[in-house]
Amino acid sequence: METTRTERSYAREFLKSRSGVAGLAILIILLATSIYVVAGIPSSLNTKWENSKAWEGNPQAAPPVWVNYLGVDAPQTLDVNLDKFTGTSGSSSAYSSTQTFTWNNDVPPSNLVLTPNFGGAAYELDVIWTKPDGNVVQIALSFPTSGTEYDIHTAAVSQSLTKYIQSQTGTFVTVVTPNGELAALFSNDGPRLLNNSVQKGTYSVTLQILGDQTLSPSSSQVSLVGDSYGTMGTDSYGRPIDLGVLAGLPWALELGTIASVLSVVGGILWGGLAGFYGGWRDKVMSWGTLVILAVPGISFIIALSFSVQLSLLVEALVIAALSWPGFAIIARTVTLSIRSQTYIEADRAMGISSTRTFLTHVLPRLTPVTIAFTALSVSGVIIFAETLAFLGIEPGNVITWGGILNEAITADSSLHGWWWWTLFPGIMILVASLPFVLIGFAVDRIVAPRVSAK
Amino acid sequence: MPAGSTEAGPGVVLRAQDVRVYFSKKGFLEKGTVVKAVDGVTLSVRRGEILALVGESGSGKTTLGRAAIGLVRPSSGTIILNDGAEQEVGRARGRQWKALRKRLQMIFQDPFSSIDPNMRVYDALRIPLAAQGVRRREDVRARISDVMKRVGLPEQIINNYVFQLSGGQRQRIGIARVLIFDPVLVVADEPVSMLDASLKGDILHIIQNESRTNNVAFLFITHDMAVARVIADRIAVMYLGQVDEIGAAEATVLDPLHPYTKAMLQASPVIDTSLKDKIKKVNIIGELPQSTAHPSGCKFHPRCPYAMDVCKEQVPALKEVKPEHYVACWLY
Amino acid sequence: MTSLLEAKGLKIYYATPRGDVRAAEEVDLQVGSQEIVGLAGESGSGKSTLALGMMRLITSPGRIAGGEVLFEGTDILTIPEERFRKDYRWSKMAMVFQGSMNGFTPVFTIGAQIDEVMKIHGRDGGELAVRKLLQMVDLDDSIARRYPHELSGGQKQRAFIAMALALEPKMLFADEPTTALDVVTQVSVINLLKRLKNDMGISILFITHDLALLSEVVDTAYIMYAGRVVETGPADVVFNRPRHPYSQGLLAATPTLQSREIKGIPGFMPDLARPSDMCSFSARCQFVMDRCTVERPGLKRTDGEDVACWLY
Amino acid sequence: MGYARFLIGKTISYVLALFAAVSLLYVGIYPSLQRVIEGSADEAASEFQRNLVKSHTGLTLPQIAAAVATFKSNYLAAFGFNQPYPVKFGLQMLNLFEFHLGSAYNLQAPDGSKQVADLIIAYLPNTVVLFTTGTLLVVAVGAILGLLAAKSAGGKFDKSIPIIAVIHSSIPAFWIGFLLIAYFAYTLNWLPSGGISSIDVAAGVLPHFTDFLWHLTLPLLSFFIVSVGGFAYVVRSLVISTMGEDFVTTARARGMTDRRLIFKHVLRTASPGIATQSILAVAGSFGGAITLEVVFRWPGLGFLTFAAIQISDLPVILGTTFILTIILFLGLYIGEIAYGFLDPRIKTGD
Repeated sequence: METTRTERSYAREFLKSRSGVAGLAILIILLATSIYVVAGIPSSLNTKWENSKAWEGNPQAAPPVWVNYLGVDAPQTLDVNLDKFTGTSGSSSAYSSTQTFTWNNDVPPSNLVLTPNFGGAAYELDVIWTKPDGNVVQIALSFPTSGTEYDIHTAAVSQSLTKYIQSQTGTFVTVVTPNGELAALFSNDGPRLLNNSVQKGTYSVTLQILGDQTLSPSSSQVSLVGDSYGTMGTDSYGRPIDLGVLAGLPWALELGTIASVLSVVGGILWGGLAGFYGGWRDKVMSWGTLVILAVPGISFIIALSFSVQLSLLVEALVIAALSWPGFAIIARTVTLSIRSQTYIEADRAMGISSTRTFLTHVLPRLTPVTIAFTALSVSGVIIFAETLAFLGIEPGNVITWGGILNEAITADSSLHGWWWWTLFPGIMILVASLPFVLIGFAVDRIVAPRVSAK
Repeated sequence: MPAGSTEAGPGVVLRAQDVRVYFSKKGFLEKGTVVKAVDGVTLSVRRGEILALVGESGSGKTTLGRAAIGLVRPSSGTIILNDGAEQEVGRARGRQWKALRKRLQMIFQDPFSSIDPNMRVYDALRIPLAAQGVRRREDVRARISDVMKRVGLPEQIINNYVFQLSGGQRQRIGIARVLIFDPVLVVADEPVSMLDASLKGDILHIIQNESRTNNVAFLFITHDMAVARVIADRIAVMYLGQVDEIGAAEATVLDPLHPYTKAMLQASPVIDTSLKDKIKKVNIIGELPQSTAHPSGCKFHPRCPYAMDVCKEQVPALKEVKPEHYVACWLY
Repeated sequence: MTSLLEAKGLKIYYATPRGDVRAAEEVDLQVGSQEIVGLAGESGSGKSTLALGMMRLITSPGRIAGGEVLFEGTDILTIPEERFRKDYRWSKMAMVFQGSMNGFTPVFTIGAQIDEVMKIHGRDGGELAVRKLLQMVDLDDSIARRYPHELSGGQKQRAFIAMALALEPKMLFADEPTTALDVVTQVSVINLLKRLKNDMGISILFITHDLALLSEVVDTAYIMYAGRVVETGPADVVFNRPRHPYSQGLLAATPTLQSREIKGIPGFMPDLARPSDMCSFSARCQFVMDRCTVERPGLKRTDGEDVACWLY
Repeated sequence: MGYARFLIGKTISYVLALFAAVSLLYVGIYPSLQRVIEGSADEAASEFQRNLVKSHTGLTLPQIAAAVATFKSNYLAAFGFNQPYPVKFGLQMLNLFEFHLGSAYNLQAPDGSKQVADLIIAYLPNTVVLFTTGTLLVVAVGAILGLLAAKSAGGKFDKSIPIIAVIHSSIPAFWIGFLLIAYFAYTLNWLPSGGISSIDVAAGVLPHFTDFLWHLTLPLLSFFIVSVGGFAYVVRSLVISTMGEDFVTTARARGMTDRRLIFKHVLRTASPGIATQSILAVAGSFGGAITLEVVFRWPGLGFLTFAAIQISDLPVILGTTFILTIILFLGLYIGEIAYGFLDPRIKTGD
C-alpha cells in the first residue's frame, strides 16, 4: 500500500522532529524579540546610529563587559551622579555637590566625561577629586557651558591634570597623553605617579559651581568611561554592538519573509505551470527560468542600486524577482512526475477543466514543498541581504548586521583584535537564519519529494 | 469501401472510418519522424456490445481507443458517435467536446495511478459529477450510492482516502467514476492486466453486467486473447496500427483466419502440463519492427511464414470471408 | 533425485511500524538438478521474497529470520558474505528478475556490463565471450554496443539471461521473467529457459502469477499463499487435479484460451503482520470447517503431492 | 550525432538566454548607464580639446569649441544618443558585447589604465582561479561525501551531513572568512590574512607560485566550508533515490561489491543529476565567492566591485556586473553540456 499522508499527519510528524521543534522555538523567541525591538527602541535610533558624535560618551572599540569574567580587566563605565547641590544663591552664588564611588579595577577608565548642569551662566566650575589616600586633584574650568560634555581631551582639564602631575613628579612635563592624565587621577601618588599602580578604594568627587547670578544646578554627571561596554562591546565610534544587533533583527525577518514568500510562491507557480502545460509553453517558460538563473543576483542588485532608490519593499521585490528560478526548476520536476500519472488524463477524459485538475492534483502536492522552500528560502534571503549590506548596498536609514560588518572590515577590526565587532553580528545572521533552515529541513524530510534532477 | 463499415445500422453507436493517428516526433534541427500509431482503421461498435481490441504493445490499440472517445485527435478519418443524432467525435471542440465526455468514457489500466491517492473516495466521485454540472447535494449523494452498489463497493468506504484502499477496490472506483455518467461507450484500457488473478473475474463481471443490463458498449483493449475470449462479443486484432481481423469472439479464437492472429493464439499459454519438455512453435518470424519504420504492403509480411510477392507491395483490405468475420490478408 | 537447492523452514520477515510482516514463513522447497520448479501465487504471497532470500539479497528492513538454505548440501546462509558473493552469487546461482528490463545500469552498454560480470568473478570476459553469450540467446552481436534504453523489452530480457549465463551457473532464479513481455516474445523467452534446462542442465526456479504459463514449463509446482506453501507436487498433479481450495480457485480465476468464464476469489489476503493460528485461507474458503479457524494445517502427503488443508 | 544536436540546440538556447539576461541588465541599469556614457563622452571631449590646444593647429577658440562639440556628439551618436530607443538599445548592447565599457572615474588598473576593460582584464583571472578551483573542489569532495553518506544511510556519518547542510544554509560566506582569518591568520599566524601574493614573480616562479597557493588557502577553505555541505546533501538525496532503482538490486545479485556498485554504477547513473545540481550550486555560490574576495582582499572582480562601491565608481560597477553575468552564464553552460555528455539517452539521440 502506498504511503500517502494527510495534512494532520504532516503536522504530527513535524512535531516529532526534534530539529523542527527547536527551530520553531528559536523562531518564536526571535519574533518576540522583534516585537520588543519595534515597540521598545525608538525609530530615531536609525538616524542617531549614523551620527558618530552621538556615541562619544561610550568607550570606543570596547569588548563586552563579561570579558571581565574571563580574566580580562576591562572596567565598565561608571556614572557618578551629582544632583543634590547645596550652596548660596544671589549675585554671588556658589553651589557644590559631593559624591563618592568605589574603584576596584587594576586599570583606570578609558575616559572621564564631565557633564555639568546648572542653568544660566557660571564663571567657574571646579572638580575636587579626592583619592582614597586623601590626596586631592583639582580641575578648574572657566566659563563652563551648562549641558556640555567635558572630557579628558578638553584643554582646561588637560592643563589642570598636567599641573598635578608636575606637582607629584617634580618634573616639568609638556605633553601628557590622555592615558597619563587618567593614570594621574587614579594612581598611587609619588614621583613615579604615571607608572604607579591604581589605588583601589573609595574616591570622592565634589563639583563646585561659581557664578554671579542665581543658578539652578541639577543632575550633573561625572562619567568614568570604561574599557568594556554592554553585552557585545562597541565599535570604533563607541556604538554598542548589542543595540545594533537588536535593531537589525526586525529588518532581516521582514525582508526575509516578504522576499521568500514572493519568490517561492512565484517560482513554484511558474515551474508548476510550465510542467503542467508541457509543450511549447513549458519550453518558453523553462527558458525564462534559465534567463533569470543566469543573472548574478548580487552584482545585479549592486548595479541596480545606483539607478533605483532601495527601500525594504523594493529590495525584497528585487531579491524575489531574482531568486525564484531554483524553486521553479524543482516545482517543474515535481509537476512533470504528477503529470505523467494517469489520473491527469482521467480528469481530461471526464471533462474536468485543466484549471480544476491543477487545483485538485498539482497544487496540493506542491503545497508542502512550498512550505519547506519558503522556510529554507527565508534564511537564504537573509544571508543574501546581509551580504549585500556587507558590500555596502542597503536601504538608507536602517541598521543591518551586514552594514556593521562592513564597517568592521573597513576599520580592520580583525587586525586590531576587535573580535566582538565581527562575531556578534555574524552570529546574529546565523541565529536569524537557523530556525528557518531547521524548520525547512524538517518539513523537507517529511514531505520528501525526492526530486531527482531533470 | 472496406467491410466492417457497412454495418452502419441502427445498432451502431460508434463508427470509425479510415482513422489515422500520426504522431510526428519532431526535434530541434531534425527531420521529423512520423510514428503511425493508427494507420487506417475502420470499425464500428454496437450498442451494449463488448468489442475487444487485441494486439501487442505498439499495435496502436490504446491510441485507437483514445481517439475513439476524442482524447486524441485523428490525423485523418472520421469517428461518428451515433447516440440519437450523429456527431463527429474527432473534430469536437470546446463545449461540444465537453458534452461528449459524459457519453464517451475511459477506464484505465493502472488503478494505482489513475486515481489521485490523496483524494477521498467521495471527492473522486463528486468532482467528475460537478464538472458535468451535477452539484445538488442530494443528486450527488444518490448517484454516488447507486454507482457504488453497481460496482460492488461498500458504502462505508466513502470517506476513506483512496490510498487506503486495495488495488481491486481502486479499480472499482475507477469504473464507478466512469459509470456515474451513464455513458454510451466506454474504452476499457487493459482494466484487469495489473490485477491479481483472484480479482480479475469480479472486475470482468462488472463490465459484462453493465453491457448487458445498462446497454453500455465497451471497447475493451487487451493484449491477452484469453481475457478477450472471456469478456468480448467480438474481437478485433490489431497489428502495427491496422485491424487485421475482426469477428465474433468464439470464431476468432477457435477458428482464426489471419496468420498473425494464429501466431498470437499459438503463443498464448494454456493449462497443459504435457508441453513442459517441448519447444513451443509459433508461426512468426523475427521481432516487431520499429515504430517509425513500417513495412510496405501488408505490414505483417516480413514476419509472415506465408508471405507472397503481392503481400510486399499491396495492402490487403478487410474482407468478409465468413459471415461477420472479416480478415485483411491476401491468403483469402 | 538429490536436490541442488533446498530451503528448510525458511522465514523472511520485514520490520514495519506495525510489527514484522511475515513475508515467508516456514517454507520448505527443493529444486533438483536439471529441473524447472514453478512457484506460483498472487502478489503478497511471498514468492519473490523467497527467491531474493535464497540469493541472500534481502536488505533492511527485511531479514532472514530463520531456517536454512542448502546449496549442494552447504548451508549458504551461514557462510561469510564476502565468500558467498565471490563463490556463489551469480557464479553458482544467477537470477533473472521481473524488473530485468530495468536490470541493466542505464549508463553502460550491454556488452560492457556482461563483460564486467565476468571480470569481477575472475573470468577473462572479452568481446568474443560476450558475443558467444548473446548468440546463445539469439541476439545480434551489435546488441553489445547498445545502451539498455535502445533495446526492446524482449531484447533486454534475453540480454539479461545472457548475462545470467555468463558464469555458467547451476541454478537460475527466474522471477516473473516474462510478465512485461508480449505473448510472442514470451514464448521465445520460455523456450530459451527450456533449452537451458535441457541442453545445459541448468536448474530453474520459475516464479510467476500466471498458472497457465507455469503449467507449460515446470516439472514440479509450488503454490504459495500468504507466505506459506499450501500445495506442492509434480506439475501434472497440481495443475490437473489441484486439491487445495486456493489452488482450485486460482486455476478457475486464470483466463486461458480454454476458458469461457473466469471466477474471482472473494475476500482479501490476511494481514501478514498479525500472525494467527488459523488456516490463512479460511476466511476466503468455500469449504471452511470449524477446525480451519483454530488450527493451521501442515503440509501432508496425499496422492503423490503435499497439500496443507484439513480436507485431506 | 545525438549529442551534436543536443549541443547545437542548447547553445542556441543559452546564447538567447544570455542576450535576454543582458537585456534585463540593460533595462535595470539604464539610467546609470546613460550617465556613465555621458560622463565618458565629456572626458573624451576634454581630452580631445587638450590635444587640439597642445598640437597648435592654429584654430581659433570658437573653432576649437565647435570641433569639440562635434566630437562629443559623434561620440554620443556611437552609443545611439538622439536615436529612437530600439536603435539606442541595439548600439549600446553592441558596445557592451564589444567590451566598450568606458573608463573608470577613479580606479586604475595596475598598469595605470583607467579603462574599465583593462581593469577587468587585470582582476578577472584571479576570480576565475578562485571560483573554478573552489567549484571543482566542492563538486568532487561533495560528491564523495554524499556518496559515503548514502552508502551508510542512517548511520552516524550520514546523520552529520544534514548538520553540515544546515551550516551551509545559515552562515554567510564572508563571515566564515572573518572567523578563519581571526583564527588562522591572527591567532595561530599560520596563513596570510589576505592578498594574493607577497613575493614578486621576479623572485622566481616557484616561490611566487607557492606563495600564491599559500594565499589561496584560506579563501578556498572558506568557499569550501560554505558550499560543500549543501552539495553533499543534494548528492546524498540523488544517490539514495538512485539506490532504490531496480538495477541496483540486480547489480548486487551479480556479485558486485558495494564499493564498485556505488562508486561505479550508482555514481555514474546519478551523474547527470549531479551535473544539474552542480549548475544550481554554481549559481548559488557565486555571490558568496564575490564577498570572500572582499574579506581576503583577493584582487578579483568581487574585490574590484567592492572598491568601486566604496567610491561610487559607477562605470566599474556596470562593467563587472556585465562580466560576472557572462562568467556565471559560462558556468551554467558548461554544466548543461556536461549533463548531456553524461546521459547516454542524449548521446544516442533518443
